[in-house]
Amino acid sequence: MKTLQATNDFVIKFANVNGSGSASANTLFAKSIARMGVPVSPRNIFPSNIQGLPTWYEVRVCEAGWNARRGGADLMVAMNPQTWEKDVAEVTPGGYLFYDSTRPMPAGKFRDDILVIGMPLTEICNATYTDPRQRQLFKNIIYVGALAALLGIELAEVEKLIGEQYKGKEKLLEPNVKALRMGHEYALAKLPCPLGLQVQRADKVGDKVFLEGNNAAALGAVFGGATVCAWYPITPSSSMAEAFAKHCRKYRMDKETGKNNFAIVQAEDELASIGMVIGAAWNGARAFTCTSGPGISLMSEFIGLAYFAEIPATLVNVQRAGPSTGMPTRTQQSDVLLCAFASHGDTKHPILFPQDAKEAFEFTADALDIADRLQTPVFVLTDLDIGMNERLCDPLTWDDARTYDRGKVLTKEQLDAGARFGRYLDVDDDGITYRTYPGTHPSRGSFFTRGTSRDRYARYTEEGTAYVDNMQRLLRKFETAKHFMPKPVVRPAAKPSRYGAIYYGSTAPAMEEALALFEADGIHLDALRVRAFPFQDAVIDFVNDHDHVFVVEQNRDGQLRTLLVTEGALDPARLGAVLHYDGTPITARFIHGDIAKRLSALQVTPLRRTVAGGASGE
Amino acid sequence: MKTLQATNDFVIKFANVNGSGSASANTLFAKSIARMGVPVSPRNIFPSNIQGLPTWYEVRVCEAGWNARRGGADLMVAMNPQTWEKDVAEVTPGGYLFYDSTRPMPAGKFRDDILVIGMPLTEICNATYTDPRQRQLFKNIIYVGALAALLGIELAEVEKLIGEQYKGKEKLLEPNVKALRMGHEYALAKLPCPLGLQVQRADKVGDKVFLEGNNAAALGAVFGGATVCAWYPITPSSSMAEAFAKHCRKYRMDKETGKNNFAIVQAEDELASIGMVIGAAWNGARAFTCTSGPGISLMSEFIGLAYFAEIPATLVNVQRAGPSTGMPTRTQQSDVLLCAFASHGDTKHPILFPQDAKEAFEFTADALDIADRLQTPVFVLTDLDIGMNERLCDPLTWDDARTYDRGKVLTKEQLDAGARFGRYLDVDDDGITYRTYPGTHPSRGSFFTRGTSRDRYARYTEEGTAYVDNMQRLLRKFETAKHFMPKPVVRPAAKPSRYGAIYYGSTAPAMEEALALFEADGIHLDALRVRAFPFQDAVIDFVNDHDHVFVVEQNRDGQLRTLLVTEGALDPARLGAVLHYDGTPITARFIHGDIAKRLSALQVTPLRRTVAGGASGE
Amino acid sequence: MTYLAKPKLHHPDLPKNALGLTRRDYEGTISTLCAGCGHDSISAAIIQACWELAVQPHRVAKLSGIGCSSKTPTYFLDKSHGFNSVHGRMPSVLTGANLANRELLYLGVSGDGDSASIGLGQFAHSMRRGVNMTYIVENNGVYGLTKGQFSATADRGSKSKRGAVNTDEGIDLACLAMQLGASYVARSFSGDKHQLVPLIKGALTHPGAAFIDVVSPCVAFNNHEGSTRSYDYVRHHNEAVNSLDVITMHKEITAEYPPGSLQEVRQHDGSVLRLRKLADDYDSSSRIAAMSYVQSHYARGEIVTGLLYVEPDAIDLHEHLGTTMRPLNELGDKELCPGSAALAQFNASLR
Amino acid sequence: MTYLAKPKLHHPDLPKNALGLTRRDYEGTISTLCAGCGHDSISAAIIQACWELAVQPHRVAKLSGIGCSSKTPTYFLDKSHGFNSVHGRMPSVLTGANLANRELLYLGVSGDGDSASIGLGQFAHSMRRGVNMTYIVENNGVYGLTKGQFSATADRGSKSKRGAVNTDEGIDLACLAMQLGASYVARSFSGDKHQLVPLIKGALTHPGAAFIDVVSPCVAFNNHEGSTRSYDYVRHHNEAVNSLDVITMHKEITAEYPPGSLQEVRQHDGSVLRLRKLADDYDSSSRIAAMSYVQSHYARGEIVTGLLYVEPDAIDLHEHLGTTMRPLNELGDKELCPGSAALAQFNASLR
Ligand SMILES: Cc1ncc(C[n+]2csc(CCOP(=O)(O)OP(=O)(O)O)c2C)c(N)n1
Ligand SMILES: Cc1ncc(C[n+]2csc(CCOP(=O)(O)OP(=O)(O)O)c2C)c(N)n1
Ligand code: SF4
Ligand code: SF4
Ligand SMILES: [Mg+2]
Ligand SMILES: [Mg+2]
Repeated sequence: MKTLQATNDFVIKFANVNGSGSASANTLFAKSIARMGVPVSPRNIFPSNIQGLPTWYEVRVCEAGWNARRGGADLMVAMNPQTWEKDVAEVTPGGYLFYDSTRPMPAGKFRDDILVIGMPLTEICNATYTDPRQRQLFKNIIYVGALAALLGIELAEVEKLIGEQYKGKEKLLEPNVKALRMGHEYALAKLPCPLGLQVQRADKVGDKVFLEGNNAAALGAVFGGATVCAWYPITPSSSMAEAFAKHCRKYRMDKETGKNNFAIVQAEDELASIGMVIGAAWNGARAFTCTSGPGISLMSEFIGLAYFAEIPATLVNVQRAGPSTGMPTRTQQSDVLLCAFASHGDTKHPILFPQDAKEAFEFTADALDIADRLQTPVFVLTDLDIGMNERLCDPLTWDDARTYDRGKVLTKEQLDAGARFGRYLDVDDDGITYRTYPGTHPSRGSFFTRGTSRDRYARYTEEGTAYVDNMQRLLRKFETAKHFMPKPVVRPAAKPSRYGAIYYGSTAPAMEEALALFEADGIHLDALRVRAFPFQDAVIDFVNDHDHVFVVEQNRDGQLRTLLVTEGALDPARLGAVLHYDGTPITARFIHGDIAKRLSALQVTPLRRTVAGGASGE
Repeated sequence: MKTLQATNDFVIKFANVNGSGSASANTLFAKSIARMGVPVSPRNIFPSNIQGLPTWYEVRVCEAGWNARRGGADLMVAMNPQTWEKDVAEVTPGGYLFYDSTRPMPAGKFRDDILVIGMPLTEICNATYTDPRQRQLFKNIIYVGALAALLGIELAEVEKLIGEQYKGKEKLLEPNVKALRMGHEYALAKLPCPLGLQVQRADKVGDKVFLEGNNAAALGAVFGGATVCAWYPITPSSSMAEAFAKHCRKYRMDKETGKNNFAIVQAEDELASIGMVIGAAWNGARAFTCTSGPGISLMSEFIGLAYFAEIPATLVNVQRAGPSTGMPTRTQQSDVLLCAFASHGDTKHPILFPQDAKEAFEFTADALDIADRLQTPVFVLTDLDIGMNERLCDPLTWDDARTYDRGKVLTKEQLDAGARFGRYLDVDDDGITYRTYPGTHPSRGSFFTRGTSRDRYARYTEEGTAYVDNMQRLLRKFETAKHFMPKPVVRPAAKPSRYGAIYYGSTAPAMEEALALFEADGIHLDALRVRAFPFQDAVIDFVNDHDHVFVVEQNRDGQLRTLLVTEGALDPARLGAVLHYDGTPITARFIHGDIAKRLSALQVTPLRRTVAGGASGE
Repeated sequence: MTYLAKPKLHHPDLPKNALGLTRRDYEGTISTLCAGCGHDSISAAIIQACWELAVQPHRVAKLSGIGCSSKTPTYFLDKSHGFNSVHGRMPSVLTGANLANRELLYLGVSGDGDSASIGLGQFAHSMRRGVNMTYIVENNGVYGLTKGQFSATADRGSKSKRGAVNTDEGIDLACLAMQLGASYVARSFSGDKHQLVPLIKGALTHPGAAFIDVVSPCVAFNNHEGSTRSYDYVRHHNEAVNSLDVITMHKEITAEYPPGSLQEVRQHDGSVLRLRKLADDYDSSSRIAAMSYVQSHYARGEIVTGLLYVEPDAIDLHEHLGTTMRPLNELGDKELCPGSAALAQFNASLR
Repeated sequence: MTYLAKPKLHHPDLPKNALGLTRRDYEGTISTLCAGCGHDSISAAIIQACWELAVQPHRVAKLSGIGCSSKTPTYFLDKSHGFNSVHGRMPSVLTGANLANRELLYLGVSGDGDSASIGLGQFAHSMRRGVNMTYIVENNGVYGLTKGQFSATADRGSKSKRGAVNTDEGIDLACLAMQLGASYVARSFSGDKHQLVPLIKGALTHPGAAFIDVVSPCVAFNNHEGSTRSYDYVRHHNEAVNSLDVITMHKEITAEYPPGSLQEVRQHDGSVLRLRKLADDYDSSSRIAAMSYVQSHYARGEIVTGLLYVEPDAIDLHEHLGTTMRPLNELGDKELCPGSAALAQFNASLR
């Protein structure tokens, strides 16, 4: 049997049971590789349950730095008998299987084409520890030690990480190090070290940081000046609110008084969360909520109110697989249409699409500015893949010269100076009108906010002309929005191409990798990453400049493609839908395979560029 | 001054104050014209308020039978000093103004180019009645009498109608007739009878009935076999639920026991309404709710559950002007996108678009069949214009041979006979799977319903392949849906044309009239009325068969056009948006004017049929 | 006639309050409700209470849901910012507003449909959180604006105008508020201005969640025989347990009263609630006793009114949260943004 | 180990109930909850109660919301149809199901987050309507499934696992149910099967809205010191006011008991609730007294358990609505469609 041989380029998958304490050991494993200067991208695959069900941790080691999920497993650490068959089957031919050999496994349970490495983990633990919880926890550390030996991970880096983790809790430090070494020594002594898969020190990590999107977005909300957060727990967004609380306690406590320069309310549901955000924003505080699909559905009525009454609100939607409760612990990009058009009547909402934790930080801060500027609800659309996985990304940066854009707000001084005030009066012709905060002035600037139609001075009216005037202004405002949204990022191919690809959000890492694959194939494909809705002209021009453009996304119905077609007035026949929606993160392999197939079909069948109409097969 | 001269073709508008009892007098007026064999179409324009604000009643008398709003007023019955200026201004030059001359009006308050007819209504009433409520009520009847004299309406018809109205309440009959005659006699004696506007007996009404859409839809629900109705009051849908209750009391009481073969619950809100509908339908009863835009927004999460768990539900959305509370007593077609895609994740929902009360009856009954057949939420989209106005339409019909299509439901007998049962197992390849009602069989056919993903046997799973399998089947089911939905209605122009128009719902009467105008102009325009979403091939073919197709609708954003483009894979450049959305019903004048203008532009600028891409101006 | 503009000039003799303002300065636009609607009397009482307390009009934020009752904030305090939100969800909007600026007075106005039907959840949760507000429900037992359907406060057995009998248990919002932790709970009647005005004043000065259930007949749809919310019915079944006098800290408290009949409750802000007992056995300081009393009298067909319960040492949401005393909406970049140095440290912790 | 399939063969000696079924016939698939979770004990009690009552498994419809607790219907009665709906909205789905077929038994299972936080409105309104159901809340004071945040039933002052203190007033769902009109209200503890099983049986036989609040510790997130929902805390603060024995109409009632200590309540369906008093001063026939008792004991830190209130002559929603005795889902075209002749008359009335 020929075993896989690879250095700094392979995938290890840990199959565990949730609630068994494997998560921190696995993270330790991944981080130690990064400490050796070799990029890794780990991913949690966990059930919607607290204890006792299968959970996986996938670590892609990749010196080239691709952060996307690769697919497959070159080394399976099979710690969960529940999923044994499936896990064994998943190993790449020539790959490796590491398992707990305490209980002998019948031969039929293995495969001939992989190298099986048994280590009697339970036996070792039982011999060393008496406490059942210790037995369980240290088993994980022991296998990390063993894997370090097998894969050539420097033990010193692992120990340093343990040291950092247990700083101040030295009582815990020592037994962990001991367990680690025990595993390491055992492996060196009894297991086929080194494996064909090896980690070798490199310098490809640089000053990158290891960061979860939810944590980053939460910090973005702090830097962006959010003072009010109202939320309701829902996977995969809860950790954003929890991180916001943590950051606030650190950064937002008034030093003198010990009082909080923030208010966080865990509301009774999503209707209340968004209601509180709207109330706070109406009253001049920066406010946000974070949720996932079901929450947005419940918020729909309120979102329409904020649209029509023109109240800023920032909503971070960490998407999961829908519809309904769907697969709450799987990733998807399937709330794009909902967020763009949420609520009854004619409505449209700006959306930002961060590609990773770094942009989650930046765009959340930006969204607070944009919402104030546009006086409308603004969505930040991330997903479970971005939100709940640690990923290496460039360090976060902040320009200290930046000040908050609070938008058009009249102050007491301006009112005193006689500023003409009509709450819905478009004095600048950008569709955005001035507002005042409640309590500003004893006699000027008060107005009544409502979800019903009204005239430019906020007076209730059922007049058709006033209604239309207002609705058209809202369209004008949506046009203005484009100037405030992050611009698309274009990645031209090496040579001019008739083909293009559009992608967004968490698809970016896989897409970038796929582009490299195409380049290696000598296939030229221009690419554009959409970072916001409404789309700037550059997005529409990109489509118009190509014969055929693939829109790559992680949902069934091609939702961004729908938005492009209708909002950009584009012919759908020229937009191919590349769709991945089984709840796992999209891979470069998938994108490359799918587009390559379609490209060859396109080159056989001439493009329908000159043929109007006719349903496209996509 | 040349006054307007017209027989059986003019518009009268009554300006009243709500809560003043004018509604029944005005209806009496309109009906009496219909009784003379002359088609009328009345429309209520009322405020979101109970008493004291302006309300209008517009009666279009039109022997040609056009049911659409015409616009303008040839005779204004100006009973509301609040809106005097506006009302007077609205009269067609050469038209007539009828008003209460008890209190003298300054000359500046009139116009020179209209004929002013003053009648001291208050004075007459005060002289005749002492009770203030009587004074108010009979004033309305008196002006009906006077108008009958002025317009040539046969008094006998009015009296007959009053007789029918007060059948069994003879005490009320007599004074009403007396008031009517008083007005009639006064007018004959003192007013310029006959006016240039005249009603002349004709035979254009035939066996038509005078019917409100909400009433009709409610009866459709009865005929369609709905046994459970859960609703929450909201204008303009409440009268549907109330009519359903009335019809049920009449048609659904068990004769022997006096017990109800129905259950109606006024829920605490729309979330509860749709929840009850879903619960009832899951348990095998036909169930529906009726609501308006804000209700659908609130129901969004539950709609996704019904989509994904595949539970039949019928939702009648009587649309009003959005967004948010918008103009709750004005009409619009602005919930099309919301209903098509309601909820997070990838979802699509079938919609029926009745054009009038008759179809509201038919489609509501059909929707109950379709929902059972497809096991999914089905929308019936009407609007305030259809729902809350009496309109002449063909008598309702019902085929007694029709039986309810309860869809794929396994009975105890089938289960006993060994029918293979997988709740989500597509045995017929139409995307629709078999279900069982709870309680059917002691040991076979039970299953667990959930909004999470599951396998074909309804077992919970987080497996990507099972998820995708299921989502693709749902697409297949959506394809199957087309066969069960009402087909589009094509109205070819007299001669073959390169131009077409698509319309739906309450736009139909205006569109039909506009088509006649085009025909009169010698302009040929093929037309197609969409009656359902998903669109059948005939709809897409229609677009493909024309160079340019106008999509006429009553919303700002061209929502049906968006659906056509994305679901039909059509080039938006070839679809022109004709949009009317000020809350008033669209008119033939508007459609004719707008399309004529665009047609001439199109004929100057050659069509972009062969030019791919480029944003269209629409 | 609602379309006539109000005369602009103030009568020079109109009495002025401590701020030098007349009642007119606390009014809004003319009501578009039905003539005789109870809600209009409540608006008048709110105007009177704010004027008497010499509240600065622009320092009030008035919020409501949807319904005839929820329209009323347009009809008072036109110098205040107002927010007519969505049906049943005013409490969350008010809570959010309150979080943003703890210095304003928050007045929530709602209907029984708005608060007890669709809005029951938000009503309840705003009470449990102790949001510092005055929350008034204008309770007519029906949905006025949608034409007279029963709301969730309609009494079981009461008759609709069309003769239908309500079979669902009616919700007593005042009892619910007590149970859920509101720290000031009162009930009154729109037809009894003498009782209502001080109750509103007490609520406005109360430093926590203050709730007033005001029975407010709907003349259009619920003022007939068989209704338990008609003027007649309420007049005949009203049992006032106490009468209230609110003394703000500005006024000196001088007079002495015989003990027993009179009880003085001092609130956070220094204001004093002076309660004169009308029912001997009523104790407004015990939540449990108050609930029992109200419910057992209800079982006898009596509507207990007055200040039902007050907890003078109420702690409000901001205290629970430990929020800074400065309004959050006044904090700027400087207070809020940790800056690039902090960010560099954060980055460092992630390597 | 949850992945092991249950053994399929029944032990031949397992006791059988009146239908000849063993307990196994009332089980579901194996639980995926945490080992030691209170919810699993409640599932076991449901199985036991249904078996003892000899309920036909397929004539039960089991419905839930979302949460660990709401997952449990998969773990019992696998011959019943189940419906795991959306978070907080089970009551409306159950109500609708009940409307469609009044002949099944409806069992709603929910969590405290599901019923008291997001679902408070639906909880309340289903009680007021008197939906004939058994509604069980598996009350652990936290959101288990989303990892331990406080729910709305968490007591004020109780501590989270991470040390945060709950500042909102906790909702007592049992008191709320009494106030809102539920006709059978009980509280129990997942750790007390002897008390819980008969309470579930009583609820299942009760012809109206029956509610049971079952304190059910979450071992993962709310079983620490400072929690008021831990096994230890509940064991030490549990005050049972009575013990219940449910006698179905099938059984003859023979034994005689001394009066006073024992109270017999006969329900619609002929079943008898035999209550033995444990607290002398407790009266489960008075809603108001029961609420007072429960609340004042709560104020002393005691959790009152037992059958708190029962109204044996309860009227359910179908009686209120006058629905036919036949399940609505069995009516066919013949009963439902008025037909063309009626339509012709209808047309005629519109000309
Ligand atoms: C989501 C939603 N559902 C329904 C309505 C329709 N609606 C408007 S007001 C109202 C009831 C108002 O009743 P209440 O709060 O008692 O106020 P009242 O008019 O009696 O003062 C309803 C159901 C709405 N505006 N929004
Ligand atoms: C609309 C919506 N919001 C949030 C969630 C996330 N969620 C799932 S279960 C749950 C709380 C469950 O708590 P509880 O009802 O007490 O059940 P437990 O897990 O404690 O038994 C939440 C918030 C959801 N599923 N749906
Ligand atoms: S309908 Fe009733 S509640 Fe509404 S304004 Fe009229 S009287 Fe008041
Ligand atoms: S998390 Fe808590 S409630 Fe959920 S299963 Fe575990 S112990 Fe039970
Ligand atoms: Mg009301
Ligand atoms: Mg819980």
